Amino acid sequence: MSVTQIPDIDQAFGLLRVMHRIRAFEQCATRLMAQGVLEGFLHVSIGQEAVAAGVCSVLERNDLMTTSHRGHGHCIAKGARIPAMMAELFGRSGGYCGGRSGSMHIADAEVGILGANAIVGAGIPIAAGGALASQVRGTGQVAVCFFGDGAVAEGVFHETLNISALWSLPVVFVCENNQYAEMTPSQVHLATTVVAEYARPYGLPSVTVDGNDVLAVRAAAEEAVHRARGGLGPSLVECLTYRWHGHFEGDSQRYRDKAEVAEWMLKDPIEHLAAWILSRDHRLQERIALTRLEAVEEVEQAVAWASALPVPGPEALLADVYAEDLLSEPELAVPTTGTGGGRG
Amino acid sequence: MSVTQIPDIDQAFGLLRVMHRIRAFEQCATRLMAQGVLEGFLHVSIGQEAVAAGVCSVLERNDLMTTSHRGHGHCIAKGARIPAMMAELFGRSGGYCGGRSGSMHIADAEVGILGANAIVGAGIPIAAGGALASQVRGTGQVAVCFFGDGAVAEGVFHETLNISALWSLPVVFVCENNQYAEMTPSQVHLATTVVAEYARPYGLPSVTVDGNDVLAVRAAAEEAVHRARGGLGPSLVECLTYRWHGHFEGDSQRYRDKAEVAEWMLKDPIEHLAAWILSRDHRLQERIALTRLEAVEEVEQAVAWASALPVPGPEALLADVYAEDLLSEPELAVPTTGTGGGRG
Amino acid sequence: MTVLKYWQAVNLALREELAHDERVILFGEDVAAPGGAFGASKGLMEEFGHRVRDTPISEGAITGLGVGAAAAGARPVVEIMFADFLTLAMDQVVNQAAKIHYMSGGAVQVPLTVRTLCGAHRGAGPQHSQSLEAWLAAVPGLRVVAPATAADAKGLLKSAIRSPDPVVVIESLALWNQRGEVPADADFLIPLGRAAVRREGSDLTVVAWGAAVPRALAAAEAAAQHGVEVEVIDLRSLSPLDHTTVLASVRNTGRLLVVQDAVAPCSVGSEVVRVAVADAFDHLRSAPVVLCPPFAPVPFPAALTNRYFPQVEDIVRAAQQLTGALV
Amino acid sequence: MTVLKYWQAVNLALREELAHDERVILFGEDVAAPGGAFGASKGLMEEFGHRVRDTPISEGAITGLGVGAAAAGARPVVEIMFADFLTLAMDQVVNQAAKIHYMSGGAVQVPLTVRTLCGAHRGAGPQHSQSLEAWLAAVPGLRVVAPATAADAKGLLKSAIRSPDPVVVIESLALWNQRGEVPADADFLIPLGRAAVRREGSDLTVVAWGAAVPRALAAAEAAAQHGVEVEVIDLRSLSPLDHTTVLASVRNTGRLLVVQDAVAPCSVGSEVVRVAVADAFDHLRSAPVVLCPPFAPVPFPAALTNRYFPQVEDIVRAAQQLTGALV
Ligand SMILES: Cc1ncc(C[n+]2csc(CCOP(=O)(O)OP(=O)(O)O)c2C)c(N)n1
Ligand SMILES: Cc1ncc(C[n+]2csc(CCOP(=O)(O)OP(=O)(O)O)c2C)c(N)n1
Ligand SMILES: [Mg+2]
Ligand SMILES: [Mg+2]
Repeated sequence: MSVTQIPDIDQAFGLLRVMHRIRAFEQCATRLMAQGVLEGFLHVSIGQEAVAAGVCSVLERNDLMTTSHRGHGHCIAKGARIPAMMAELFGRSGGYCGGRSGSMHIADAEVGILGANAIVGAGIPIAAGGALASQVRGTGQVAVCFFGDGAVAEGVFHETLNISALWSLPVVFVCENNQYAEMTPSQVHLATTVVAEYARPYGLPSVTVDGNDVLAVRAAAEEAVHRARGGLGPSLVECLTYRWHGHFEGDSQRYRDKAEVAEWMLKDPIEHLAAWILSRDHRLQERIALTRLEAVEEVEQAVAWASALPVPGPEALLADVYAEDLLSEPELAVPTTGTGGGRG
Repeated sequence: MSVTQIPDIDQAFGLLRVMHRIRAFEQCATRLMAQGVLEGFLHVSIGQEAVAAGVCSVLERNDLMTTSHRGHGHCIAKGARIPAMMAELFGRSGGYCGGRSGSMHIADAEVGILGANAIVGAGIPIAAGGALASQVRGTGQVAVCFFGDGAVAEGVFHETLNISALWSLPVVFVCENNQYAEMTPSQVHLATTVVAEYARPYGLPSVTVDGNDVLAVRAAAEEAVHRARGGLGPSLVECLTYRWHGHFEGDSQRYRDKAEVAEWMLKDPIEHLAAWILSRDHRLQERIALTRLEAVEEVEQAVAWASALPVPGPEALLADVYAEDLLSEPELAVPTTGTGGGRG
Repeated sequence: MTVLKYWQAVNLALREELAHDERVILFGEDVAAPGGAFGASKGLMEEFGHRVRDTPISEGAITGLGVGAAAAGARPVVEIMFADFLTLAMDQVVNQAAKIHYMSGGAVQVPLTVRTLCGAHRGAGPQHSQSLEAWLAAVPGLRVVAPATAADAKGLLKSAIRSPDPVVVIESLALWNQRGEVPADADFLIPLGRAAVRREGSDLTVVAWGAAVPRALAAAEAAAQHGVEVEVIDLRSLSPLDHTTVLASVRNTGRLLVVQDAVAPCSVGSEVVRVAVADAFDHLRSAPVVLCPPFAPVPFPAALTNRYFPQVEDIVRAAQQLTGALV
Repeated sequence: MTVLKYWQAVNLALREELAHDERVILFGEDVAAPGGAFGASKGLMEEFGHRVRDTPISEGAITGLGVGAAAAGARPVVEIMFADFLTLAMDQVVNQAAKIHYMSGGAVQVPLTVRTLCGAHRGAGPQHSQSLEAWLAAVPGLRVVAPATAADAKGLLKSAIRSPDPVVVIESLALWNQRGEVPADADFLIPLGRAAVRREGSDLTVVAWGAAVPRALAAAEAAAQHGVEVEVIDLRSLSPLDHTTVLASVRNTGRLLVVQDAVAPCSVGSEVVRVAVADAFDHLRSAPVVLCPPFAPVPFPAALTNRYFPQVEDIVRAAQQLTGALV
């Protein structure tokens, strides 16, 4: 039933470009965080880019997606605008949420991103709900949710697998198993560390792939998305990978060996794809380098743009709390004082 | 590793007696409910008595137990006092909660009953917590939780399997699969209706037995309890059974065929055990009949006692809300008015 | 106008909205084939097929699917049988449904309706009878309504379903079989955020909602026998609270009594008092009072619930005390 | 007395109680090997072995195991990293922990301690910064405390662990590194249910708790420059509320200002106002006010959180307005 084909060189460059854009975005953000330019919590997926790039490469623009606190990559791969993302990290008014929500809350309805999420596991039923809307309305959309190994221990993951299987929802569960949840290794938080196993009782097709091999990810995702779009129901794709950085920027990482990190850095998904491309045509070295440079350039421009945006004013505090304004009666609003705190 | 032996006749009569006590209690309660003597919601396990009797027959008095909204049988089998249970159903002051909580909330610390529960699935982690206390304190207690097929869809069930497996807790998960959750058959609410399957990803030993065969239940429970007590960790026992009555007393039961009910009534667990006893010694017919009569008699006495107890007065409203009284400062109490409602 | 029972009005609203907008879908435990644990969705699966579904017992995922379906363009109505079970769905209600519009800078709307029951009054015991409405009314991004009549059960539910924002509709099992006149109009809506003055009076403002409203009205009639004229305000919406209506009344009567089935601390009653003293302090002739159950779980037998929840006599007595009619 | 940071005082309390009573156990996400996401349980696993455990990310089960372990004779302390995640554990907190003693007629005690963080103030965004304390303070059967100093962080936590009732301890990440004198005494306890008068004053009562307390104190000092003498009450316990201390102060000053990081509706501030007007109405010289954030989610950047949460200047201004110092 597989529809997978080996991609051509242009497709491979498409994947490479996405991975470079993610890497450039996150490397830049970590630098800005270290410099004290950015504030808040920042969780990056450096080293895990193949999952985002591989899965999203087989999605349509209007397909739906949710992700976690570590979601920059998925958002970029799904088509979010890097400048608006960067502005959100900067806390500026051109950001996706007007600079009010930060790194863990990128949403872009135009490209089907229902939202990243700071609550572990919460995006899982939301994606299934997107799939339900698609099924009932017959839009043909597939919904994908990205989540970590840690989210597998949240009850709502299992609840959602059950309902999705019962209703044959067009949803693909993509577990980005980077083998840690915060500072806790997966053997400590999962009775079985092979996440694909958890889908079996529900009769869901599930597979574990090398999450640093973008072509392997893409192939598995293609099959799962094809199945979902064809009305054959949900599946689970587990992508085994590793995060190079700490859980958040600033994490002292005492919980793991430097050697372990170094070993995984040798399995760089970007290098891996570059090598694949070169093995097809060794003259493409320059185009590979250019791809990276373009990505870095794009991110730098985004930074320049974002950092010049205005900081949101106090009027931003109450914007978008509701879609509909019922406040025809003035007392319904909690007035804010001139400078700040509201006065209930 | 099994320690199971075929029980002798006295043991069989012990099981028979427990099942008859449960049946008599619940038949009496349903009669009283139909007569309008009892109020509130009543969920009976008539037809499922073998699960309670079989499992609890291999437990020690200080072993721990939690159960669900359908827990009379488990409580009786674990050693709860029938008069205090009946008084609770009557809403009288001699009841386990002084008549304030009703049928779904029997707890008896003296025999390890941490509580029945009106929230589907909530007793599952509570039992595991009991097992944790036992493990840490080295008391040797095993914890058992009884729950229905419906609870399998609650996330906390899966969360608890995971933690219990990781920590090798001395807990036994007993699913009383009566094939319905309220008015919804298990095919509609579980992607896989074989509950034992859900334990597999966690590496838990799990088995499905005929839940109407008390000896089969007992054998499976004995093995699981032995394993838990020996430090070998949790297991799951699924007991396939059927409830003869509606979900609650008053349920119109339009969601199932009368024929289906009739078919299962032929598999009466009490008749099944009686037949087993008679096959060993056909002269025991009278002792079997007597066992039933004694149970009926015991329940009738409990009703006589309970119905003569006083209705709790308004002072009962605030009793036992806290174990410790901090109300040295009078304003800390919300005073009640003379006749009723409090006045905050 | 037709005379319907409260639950039939709910059923009618659901049927009309399913017919009116094909994006409307309905799911929850026992809502489809069984037609609802208490009958509210009777006949809807037969009429609307796969848009009405039975779910597993998974309150977190049910609500999460509702959030996602709403975000993706459907108009889901999910049922959480008792408000006590919302404890299993609070992440999706509070962290997700209520915040997605804000967190997406207005790009993603969540037109989700959550139907539930508060304060059962049917001997359901401590875990099935809590009045948890204040939790929800405290969350920015949510709307919360609590219909007290059959007409409102229809009109508020329909407004909830049509609202672009997430709305929790708190129905009352205690009122389930109460009859009332219900407009047959398929576009009959009760606006969110507006209280109703159910009875006019100049001596005392009584504020209530849900199942406490009929008791407040009965007490008002009884108080009138003693010469005390009580104005009864049915809040209908708990978030936003209709400050205008409450304040106008309190300014007029100078006295406030809130009657509620929830315990006192941090309740909607506390909030009504806060609002009243903040903006009508100078009009108050006596201290506002919240009449409510003692700070304890809800007991199950009627003999005790009648002493736990404020009864008509309790309200009459409080009204007399507040107005000095007995002093 | 030693000078400790707030989090070190938490750490000390945990260590002392683990040493003091071998029934005490500690578990939660990242609490053991990593020593806590923010260091509160540093070194404890090394010292107390399997009594300190890392859990999976399963807030419902973590709390449920805590309930069961407590009911079975242990003294569990569970950590729910941020109060926002309590949304996943509310069934176990509210329907189980809070009600089991009642529902067992007093036979089963639940000496469970839940540690959590409210209102992060660290740019953690809308889903990690909510002040949800009012939900918990509204539940009979629970105790709720919110330490505002290092000494209280130790003393209240120790009292919580020794309490036979379930207690939620709401710590503050905003105060995490604040230093304070902490009694070294291993039996130093702060009683549950007692507020502290942090500063005496006769013109105005300011009630605060948790991270708002230092701001209230700073504002009181500033107001004194303008000739306004503010009495600052740190509630410490949110349930039960110390009515005695609050009322005594309000009766004396005649004016009440509550300063909180929670939004207004149905908040602890609403409740303090309800209590004050119910029992000190005749002493009130002006309308009680709750100073609080606008009714909106918590934004992440400091530029906005500083305008969202009431700041020292806001409190000073409100104090001046209330006392008429500027009028
Ligand atoms: C419900 C909830 N519990 C806990 C947290 C704190 N937390 C944030 S990320 C994280 C670990 C998540 O691990 P995983 O799912 O594997 O994702 P990864 O960070 O590895 O990408 C935790 C515990 C949270 N945000 N939400
Ligand atoms: C959390 C929660 N959700 C829903 C309910 C309503 N409810 C009570 S019993 C029940 C069905 C339970 O089915 P099962 O677990 O199979 O137990 P059985 O009644 O068959 O013994 C439901 C949905 C509840 N009590 N708690
Ligand atoms: Mg991970
Ligand atoms: Mg069942």
